[in-house]
Amino acid sequence: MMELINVSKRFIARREDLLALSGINMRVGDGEFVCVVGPSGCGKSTIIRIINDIIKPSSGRVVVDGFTYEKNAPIPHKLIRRMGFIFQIPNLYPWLTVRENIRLPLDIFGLRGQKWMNHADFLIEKAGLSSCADQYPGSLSQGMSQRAGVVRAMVHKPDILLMDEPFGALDERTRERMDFELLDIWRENGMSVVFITHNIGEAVLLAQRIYIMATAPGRIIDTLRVDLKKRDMSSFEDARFEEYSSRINNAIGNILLEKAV
Amino acid sequence: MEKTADEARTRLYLRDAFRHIAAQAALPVIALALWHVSVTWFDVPEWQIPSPPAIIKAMGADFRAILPHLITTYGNVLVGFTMAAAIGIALAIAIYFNASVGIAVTPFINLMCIMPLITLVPLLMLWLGFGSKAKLVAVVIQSFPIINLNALSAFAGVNPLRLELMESMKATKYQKMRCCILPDSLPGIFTGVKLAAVLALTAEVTSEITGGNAGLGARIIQYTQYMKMPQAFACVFYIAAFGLIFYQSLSFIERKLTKNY
Amino acid sequence: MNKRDAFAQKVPSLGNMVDLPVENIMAPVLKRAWMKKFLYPMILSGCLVALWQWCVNFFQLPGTVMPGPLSVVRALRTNFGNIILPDLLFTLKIIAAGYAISILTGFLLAALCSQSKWLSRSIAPIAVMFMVMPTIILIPIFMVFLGFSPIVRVIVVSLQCAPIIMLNTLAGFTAMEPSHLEMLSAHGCSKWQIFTKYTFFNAMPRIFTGLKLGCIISIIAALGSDFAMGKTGLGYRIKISSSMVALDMVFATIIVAALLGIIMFEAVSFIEKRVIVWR
Amino acid sequence: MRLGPKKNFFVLENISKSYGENHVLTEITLYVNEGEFVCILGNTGCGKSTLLKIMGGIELPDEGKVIFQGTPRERKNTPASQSCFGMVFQKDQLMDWRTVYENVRFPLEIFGVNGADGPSRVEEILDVVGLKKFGNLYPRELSGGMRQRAAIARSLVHDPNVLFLDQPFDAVDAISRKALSFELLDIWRKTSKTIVMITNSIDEALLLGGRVVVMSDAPSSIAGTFEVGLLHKEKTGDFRESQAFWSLRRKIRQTLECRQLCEEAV
Repeated sequence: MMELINVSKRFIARREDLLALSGINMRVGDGEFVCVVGPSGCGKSTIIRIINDIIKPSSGRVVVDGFTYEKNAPIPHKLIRRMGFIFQIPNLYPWLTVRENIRLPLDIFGLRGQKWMNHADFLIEKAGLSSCADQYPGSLSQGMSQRAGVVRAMVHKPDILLMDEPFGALDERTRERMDFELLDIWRENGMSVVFITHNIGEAVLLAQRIYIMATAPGRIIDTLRVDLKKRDMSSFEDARFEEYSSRINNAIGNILLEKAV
Repeated sequence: MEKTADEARTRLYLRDAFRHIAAQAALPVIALALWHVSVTWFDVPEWQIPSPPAIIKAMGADFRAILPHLITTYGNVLVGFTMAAAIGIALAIAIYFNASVGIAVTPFINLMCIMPLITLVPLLMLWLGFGSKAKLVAVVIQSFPIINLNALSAFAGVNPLRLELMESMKATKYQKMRCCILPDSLPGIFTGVKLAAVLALTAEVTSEITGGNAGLGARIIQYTQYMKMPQAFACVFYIAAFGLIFYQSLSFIERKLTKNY
Repeated sequence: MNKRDAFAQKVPSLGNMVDLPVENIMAPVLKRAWMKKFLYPMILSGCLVALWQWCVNFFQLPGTVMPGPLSVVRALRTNFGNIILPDLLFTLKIIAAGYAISILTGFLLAALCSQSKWLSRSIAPIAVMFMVMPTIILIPIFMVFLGFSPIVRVIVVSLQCAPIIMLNTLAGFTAMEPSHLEMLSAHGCSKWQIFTKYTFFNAMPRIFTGLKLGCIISIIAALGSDFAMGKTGLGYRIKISSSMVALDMVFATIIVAALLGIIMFEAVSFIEKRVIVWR
Repeated sequence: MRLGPKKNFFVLENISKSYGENHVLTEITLYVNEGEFVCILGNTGCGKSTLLKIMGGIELPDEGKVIFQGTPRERKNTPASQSCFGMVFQKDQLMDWRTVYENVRFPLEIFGVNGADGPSRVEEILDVVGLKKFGNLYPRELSGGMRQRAAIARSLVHDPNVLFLDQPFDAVDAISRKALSFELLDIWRKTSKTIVMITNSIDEALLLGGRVVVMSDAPSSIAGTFEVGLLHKEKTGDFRESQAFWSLRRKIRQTLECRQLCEEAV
């Protein structure tokens, strides 16, 4: 159970004070798939970095299963081990082979047992990366390296998965395939996922709850509960899918219009 | 069919390799031939400009006389260079771990890079005598600032995304250095190392010419005083050959270490 | 496809034979806040000089072993006009001539080599050899038939400094992004238009790296060649005063040479900041 | 509209291209009429970018001809031959050392169309793409969407007859991608240029394209051509409800994945 309690973040960019986030209140239950959707520049990437304590909030605090961390209280180490972070660019180290890249979190968290190595190999096998496990990431396609990035974030068995527009750079077809694979992984492991995206269709397909954000200052303007029956190829043509997408579009649209007028 | 394709490819590769070597060898061969022809044609006396065969004969005949000086020069440069590399990189790592060291040391090292430290050679000779101690100090002083500065700029110029991955796992400073910063900054470090190699050889030869009688530089001065030009040219050739081999081996090591970046 | 692949693409390139000791010689470390850059070093060097003066007084070191900063300043003031200044001007003339020649030959050769792969493949190894070999060792050989004339030193400085500038400029000219080239050929640009409108600006950072390196190396070569020969020049002044064990003169001249190096380098960096506005 | 759109304004006659052993394009023939908006769809790695480079004159086909207004294109492209084409690439290819204004003015310098109306032409185009206020910024100070707008402005400033776009909105986030595609639609409607666009998203192709050409995987040839009969009214409104849209989308999806599912199974 994770909660952000009126978190706000102030950046000093080019000598003027930029309020990136103001008064964010978010709640992610155990095993819940939550999406955050918003135009670029609404601070959605900052939220996920505050949860993972990469960026310190200017005010407000984050509570995860009773542990709180905020501006000057760092995140307890136990909590870090329970989080996996996936970037938009796969971010594999070119000097390590794919297998070593995937085992990197084990090395950092000091999980050295053979049990963990087998677990890593099992995940590599399941993700279909075993054919290129001993190659260097330079020769991988974008889809494969993003897949390796996902596996790397899950190798230390986290129960919170933080994903910052992971499939943003892929073309439509690979993105759909990766979305469905992510859904299968999420159903099997039952972890809670915070998924950041700017693609509204992808958010509606994946999420149980969607937070819609607006820019300047970054704030949550609406929350949407999505309950599609079956989340697969056919759900694209489900009438409710249309209704959710247009509702998000309108919410974001008239904010932009407001600003334009 | 398969065999001929391979054959064609290897033949193509060989032809290309041959062309490559021919192009590289073209100018030196022409220069030597021109030199030889002009020397014999204008029958320039031996003591003014020796012809290439005369130099090669001198290299062979006087090898035993030149050998000790060869060893002192090569030895000084290699020992001085490795000490400088060790100091430079260790200092850079120390600055990474403790920024206040950086504040104290970096401005001076930046100045030491710019200032011609070759001017200290006579002073060092005065204090440390004409032996190889002064030469070693001159070589170290001349090359360690460049290595340190380039190592520092490589550490500062690490790809921020790769660092953010380490941040997301709350890696300790040591882990960040070992897993991400050091490998990523290898190309930068080698840039400084190769430049320092050039400067180390220059410092060594200059200090040999300035004082003392050990080392190839001093031998060149003596040979020219006694008008034994073939031996002088032989020493020049030994120094040039050492410089080239030293530089190319450093580049080779760099290519090996960073082949899959 | 990162820059390295673009480097090895069909564009005439040096291949990986010549890996250039180049890149950002002046690190972002220098770009710290003004405080760190000027105030702290001032204070620290102030303390060092004070410490130096205290040691000289405390241990009563004789002038022949370690002169105090005050005696160095005194020597500097008294001898600057008549002795150090002519040497400084002489060495400055040599460095300027050598640097100018090497810039000209460097750019010329680089422009030539960037046109044809074969030319660059044959000239580049020669340039690397001259870069790596300290050309000071050629001085005794040139002196045999050129005597003590300053031409020898100018040749030595330009031979040492030209390869570095040429190789860096050439790397700048050949490190073109293939995607940018596609955009240019979509407009049907001629070779000359590509050079003036794209290659020249794209290579600017690498050219200035080469110029900065060349500046450092030309000063080292000039002062080194003073040690080897000649009757005038800062290097010769240092050598003579140290052989006469007049250490305050030695320190004075070393400080002048150091200032010369710093001023030249900062001048080139200043020009770079004015030219490369878009960084 | 000028005197009736000319048929076969831009023609590709059985173009084929291969790099060493791997054949990329095999016998592609494509007719584009004047003022038409053609979208080329294909999976990644099917050689559609190569096809566009051949149309734009950047690369030469191994066989086949590119015919523009009846005259085949010669081998060497010169400013004169290229001045009637505009191109937008996947990455925006802006020159970092030039301000946005100078970047957009670049084609005028090459095609020699400066003179008096040059600056006003650049101002007008910047206004059309909404970068009026950002004229003297450097590209590194712009967001992804704005850089792509500048690239589009640069490709339109010399008023080309045919505009080629190679997945122009891939690097932009989805929301401003929709805004940019609507803007492109406006520009197309106002200036009635011929536009050939490559994309890998079916929705974008249906939104923008009057005709959608689907390419099969490498070695690729044309797998199918679909006339998008949706009226403009439906296109600007929320066009996803109309039944024609969904059936067309399913058909295109099939040809893309070239699994010939029988009609009822879907």
